[in-house]
Amino acid sequence: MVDTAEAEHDELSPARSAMIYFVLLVLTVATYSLSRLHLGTWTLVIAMVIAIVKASLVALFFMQLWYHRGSVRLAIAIAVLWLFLLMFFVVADVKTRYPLANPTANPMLVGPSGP
Amino acid sequence: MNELLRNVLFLPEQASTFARKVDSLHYFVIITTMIMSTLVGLTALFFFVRFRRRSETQTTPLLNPPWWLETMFVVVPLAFFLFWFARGYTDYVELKTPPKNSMDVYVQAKQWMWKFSYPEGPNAIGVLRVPANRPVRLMMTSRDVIHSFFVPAFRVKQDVLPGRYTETWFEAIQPGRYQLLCAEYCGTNHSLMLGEVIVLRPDEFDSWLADQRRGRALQQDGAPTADEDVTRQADLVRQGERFAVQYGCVKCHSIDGSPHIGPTWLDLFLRREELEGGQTIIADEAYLTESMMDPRAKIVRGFNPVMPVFKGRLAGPEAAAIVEYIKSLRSEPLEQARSRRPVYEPIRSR
Amino acid sequence: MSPSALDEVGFPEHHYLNAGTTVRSWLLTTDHKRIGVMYLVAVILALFLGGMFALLLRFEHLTPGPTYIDAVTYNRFFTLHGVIMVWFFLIPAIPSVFGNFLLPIMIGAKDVAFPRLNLASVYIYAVGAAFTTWAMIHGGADTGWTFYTPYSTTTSTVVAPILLGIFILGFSTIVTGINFIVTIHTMRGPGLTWMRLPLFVWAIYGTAIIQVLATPVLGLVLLLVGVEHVLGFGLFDPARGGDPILFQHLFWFYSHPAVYIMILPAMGVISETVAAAARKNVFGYRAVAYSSLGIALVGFFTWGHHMFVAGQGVFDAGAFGVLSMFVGIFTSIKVFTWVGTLYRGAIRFTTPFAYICGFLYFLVFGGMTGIAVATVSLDVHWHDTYFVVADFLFIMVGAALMGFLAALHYWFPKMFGRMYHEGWGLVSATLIILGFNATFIPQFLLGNLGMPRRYYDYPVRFQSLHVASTAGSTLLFFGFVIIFIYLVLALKYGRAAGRNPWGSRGFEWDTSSPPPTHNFEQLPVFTHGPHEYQLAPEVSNAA
Amino acid sequence: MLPESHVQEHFANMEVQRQAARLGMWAFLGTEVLLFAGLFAAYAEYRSLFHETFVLSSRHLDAIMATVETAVLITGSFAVVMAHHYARSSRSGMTCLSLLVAVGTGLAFLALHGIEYVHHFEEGALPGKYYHFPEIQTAGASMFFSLYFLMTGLHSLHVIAGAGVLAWLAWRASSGEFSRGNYNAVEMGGLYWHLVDVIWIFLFPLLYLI
Repeated sequence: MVDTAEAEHDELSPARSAMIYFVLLVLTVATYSLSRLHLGTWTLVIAMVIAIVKASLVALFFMQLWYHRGSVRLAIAIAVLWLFLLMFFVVADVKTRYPLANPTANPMLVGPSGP
Repeated sequence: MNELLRNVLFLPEQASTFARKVDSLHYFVIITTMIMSTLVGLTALFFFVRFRRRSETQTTPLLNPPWWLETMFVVVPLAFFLFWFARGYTDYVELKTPPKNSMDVYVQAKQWMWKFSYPEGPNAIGVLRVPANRPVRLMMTSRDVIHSFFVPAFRVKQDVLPGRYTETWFEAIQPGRYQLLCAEYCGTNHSLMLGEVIVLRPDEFDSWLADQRRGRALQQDGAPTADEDVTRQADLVRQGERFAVQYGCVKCHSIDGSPHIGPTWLDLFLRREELEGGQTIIADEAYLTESMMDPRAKIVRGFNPVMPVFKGRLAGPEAAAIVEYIKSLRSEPLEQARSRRPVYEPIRSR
Repeated sequence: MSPSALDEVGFPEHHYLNAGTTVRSWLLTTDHKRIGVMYLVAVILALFLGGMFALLLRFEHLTPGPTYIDAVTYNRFFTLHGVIMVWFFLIPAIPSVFGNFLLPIMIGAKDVAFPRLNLASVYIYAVGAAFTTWAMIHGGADTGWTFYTPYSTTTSTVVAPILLGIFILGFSTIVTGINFIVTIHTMRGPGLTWMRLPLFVWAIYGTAIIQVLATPVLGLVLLLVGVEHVLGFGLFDPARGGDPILFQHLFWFYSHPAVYIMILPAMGVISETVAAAARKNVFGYRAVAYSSLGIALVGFFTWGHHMFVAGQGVFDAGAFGVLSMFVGIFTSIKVFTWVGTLYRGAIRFTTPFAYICGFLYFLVFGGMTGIAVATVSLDVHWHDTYFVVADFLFIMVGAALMGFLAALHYWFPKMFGRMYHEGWGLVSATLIILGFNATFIPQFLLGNLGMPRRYYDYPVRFQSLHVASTAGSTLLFFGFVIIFIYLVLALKYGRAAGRNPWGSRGFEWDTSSPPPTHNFEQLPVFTHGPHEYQLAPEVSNAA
Repeated sequence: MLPESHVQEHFANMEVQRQAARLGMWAFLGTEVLLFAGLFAAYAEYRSLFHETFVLSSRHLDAIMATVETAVLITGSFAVVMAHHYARSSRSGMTCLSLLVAVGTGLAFLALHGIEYVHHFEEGALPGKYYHFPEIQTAGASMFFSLYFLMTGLHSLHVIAGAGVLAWLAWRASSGEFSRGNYNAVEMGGLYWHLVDVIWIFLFPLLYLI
């Protein structure tokens, strides 16, 4: 009882995957070269934007999320949301904590492991 | 009313401004919850009696709550919860921001003892003397693991983190002696890490502090209580030196950097020592105390395990005094001296 | 009771229990019902082992000084009590036993989505249990089940094997969670829409979401502590700039949702048993179903209320305080709905109903003190004292264990085809409820007095309350022993229960008890929701 | 992952079985994301605390080699996509070949990464108490390398696991097991490999390009 052949268009065609592969390579080189400019705080923002674009390209097309609706997308969306939830509260805690309660306030911590 | 509720709920006496505020919110929360729970319990009991099963084939109507009852189920409890949160959070923020004019005290927690030192005055182990009706700010740090400064009578608790400072404050309102406990699990004798906060009248406290600074407290107090060993920082180092001679440490450990049977004590504190097993450790307080109590635990490379065990012979404060003495042995300039090879030539004086 | 007499009362000749009697047929089974029974045996063993450690702790507290064990042994006992009870009993208790057994039957499926993976979860549980028992025999860790650094990374006791045991057990939880999510999503019977799912299935779905999303972070944290303890990577080492509060963030990110893994299935059980005992539809099905999801998702935002005094920032304390209040409303919706279900019902007082009353009392009491402890300023006094111990034990032993016992009694006829002895059931229920109150009310008062947790020795003024609490705990212990005895006896001597002893309209009662290997003679078609008692009795889901 | 080529008895039909397998795999990928969430949270905290040390230590790492590693992993992902395409069109020979290419890229990544580790071992840039790298002595330096080794180490373990799964799939593809009616296993193995690639896509800029 082999089910009917799935219509061609709703799956990733080799041509489109090759094109996405090329875009990913270009983005990799781009993120490397941009980082050499040492733009200060902007390096993190640019690097993250490019990484998110690359990751969503891989997730949507290579991992076929583009062609599957519903619960599958929800599962990974919640997992990623929880990642940011955890990071947000941890960094918020470190930033708003009593300043001397941070590891940097350790009097003996001059070098990586003491004076 | 306050006393009645305090006794009913087994709460300790309210000995600080914060305690009174917290307890009033506590009473409000407990009373509301008790009323609501009994109401829910009684309705359930009433439903059970009123609607018990009369026949096996009895069918019951399909009932679903109207939308307003549904929102009541959500909104009424939420309103209470959010009000409690608002009231509680304002008290909490107040607890976290000490008033400007508060008196500072440095607290150092160490595995199973508390040490208090006033900025330019004495320091004491296990007993904290504070004036009444004056805010006292505690700057707390720990030497090894997480402890927690907890005085039930003040309703104040604050974890003490190793290697960094946490702060809290309280304002005692009536003189007396209140127990201090460690509330964060910190090892074998976590339950013996007790202390005492003695609240004196302001004038009494000022005269005590003045005496302390003139160092006459020892005679005046007569025999200090067992765990109250009131010594000054300078005294501690001199005491450490006396204990080092008394227990014969200097027979094997030189204090001028010259090589001897044991590693030299000059610049020993926080020096990177390479052990027999190949790992390297930092000679911090924990290592020094451990080496006194159990010398064979970590032996520095190149030295023989000949050191006697001092566990049981050295009391806690004596060991602490010796560690303070070692910390005071610093050569100028501060450079990383690594222990050299041991040299065996007897000291003529023996 | 001759076997023939049993048969005409409706005891099926061949069912999942006698479908294969060799040991191999049990060890290599992929039948979700047998896996549920195997988990039941393991979970009850863990309950008695953990309970034994609890009793040893309680007897130590009869006198302030050393009573019969020394400090290090006491510290090891409360660590093992915590580890065994949390990971080996409470977390697998209802999802792995009743979730495994009933989920496929309730949604009209032959088995869970990945039956072999389900069997693998049993063996992963066994390997994890073996590691932890090995560590227990070798003295076990003395760090408490929370493993706070830097104590857990610097203590000389055996920490790594226990961490490895729990790490492995985490996979068993993840696999069970994934199995349930996929089963509910893809294998519901014909006509069974989401809004016709039994409320127990909703609760198991919420629990599975938490199991899948929370357990990996625990796995990582235990890995980090193990690596730190063995190799010294310095991630939590204060001298090197490590932050102990980071460990607490990661640990409680798992451990607070883990509390909901323990209580949510019990709420599902109570929704089912209340409807069956009152013979009435649940008062507001939609609200209870969505609040299960609400607890599962909002439960992840509130972990910081365990760290109000740990040195956490004021902003975080406020954020977590507010969010903790929002998670409370889902429980209050459920409580009001259960009480509402009794309205105009036809209630019969049976042992499951006794446990429902116990559950409601403990959940309301524990939930309210839980909200009180989440009020930021009150927590400063209560944190790490016996008040918090009493509060989470009210929810764990009170509500979750009452839910487990209600489930055990309510579905015992369905699982084993026999009825337990009703009289003894009520006796043990009252004994447990009284014993529980006698044990934990004194601990609330101890907490108010300021008695800290994990104290081997305690100031003399607390002694009278400790003695009262120990007396209560012996009462509790006897209650569990009585239950164990009459249930095991009922396995052999109980009268045949027949297809539907409670007259309940839950879907699982449409198949025979004990059910056949493939759950149904023919697959049911679902025409109405569960617990529709307004329909005439003969209308059922017969295909 | 699901060895049979035909529909398991408790599933209604092949589509339900594939949907079930896909949802189960994505839930598992969710757990992998959350497994790394703890490390990303630790990274975020320590980066905000010891910012200048992180910048110094990151500059010390070899970013060019990391870029090559990223390209290698993306090539591996592309190979797996082609393998999935061939499996769906029942060309098991090409499926096996592209799976082997993917395994090759995984091994190449591990080799390059091994070279980096050896370099760090030599110069002493090691985590925690093993840290004795003379050049960077500012506060938190050992913390950067603790995180570096933990994150890349855990990721490398996942690369090894992924390569193992793909090799096993390649071995089964060589015996012509996968066809239009049964290519679930290739899809699941591919999903896992793509996730390993996505995690590296985030690790690469965070560790090497600060």
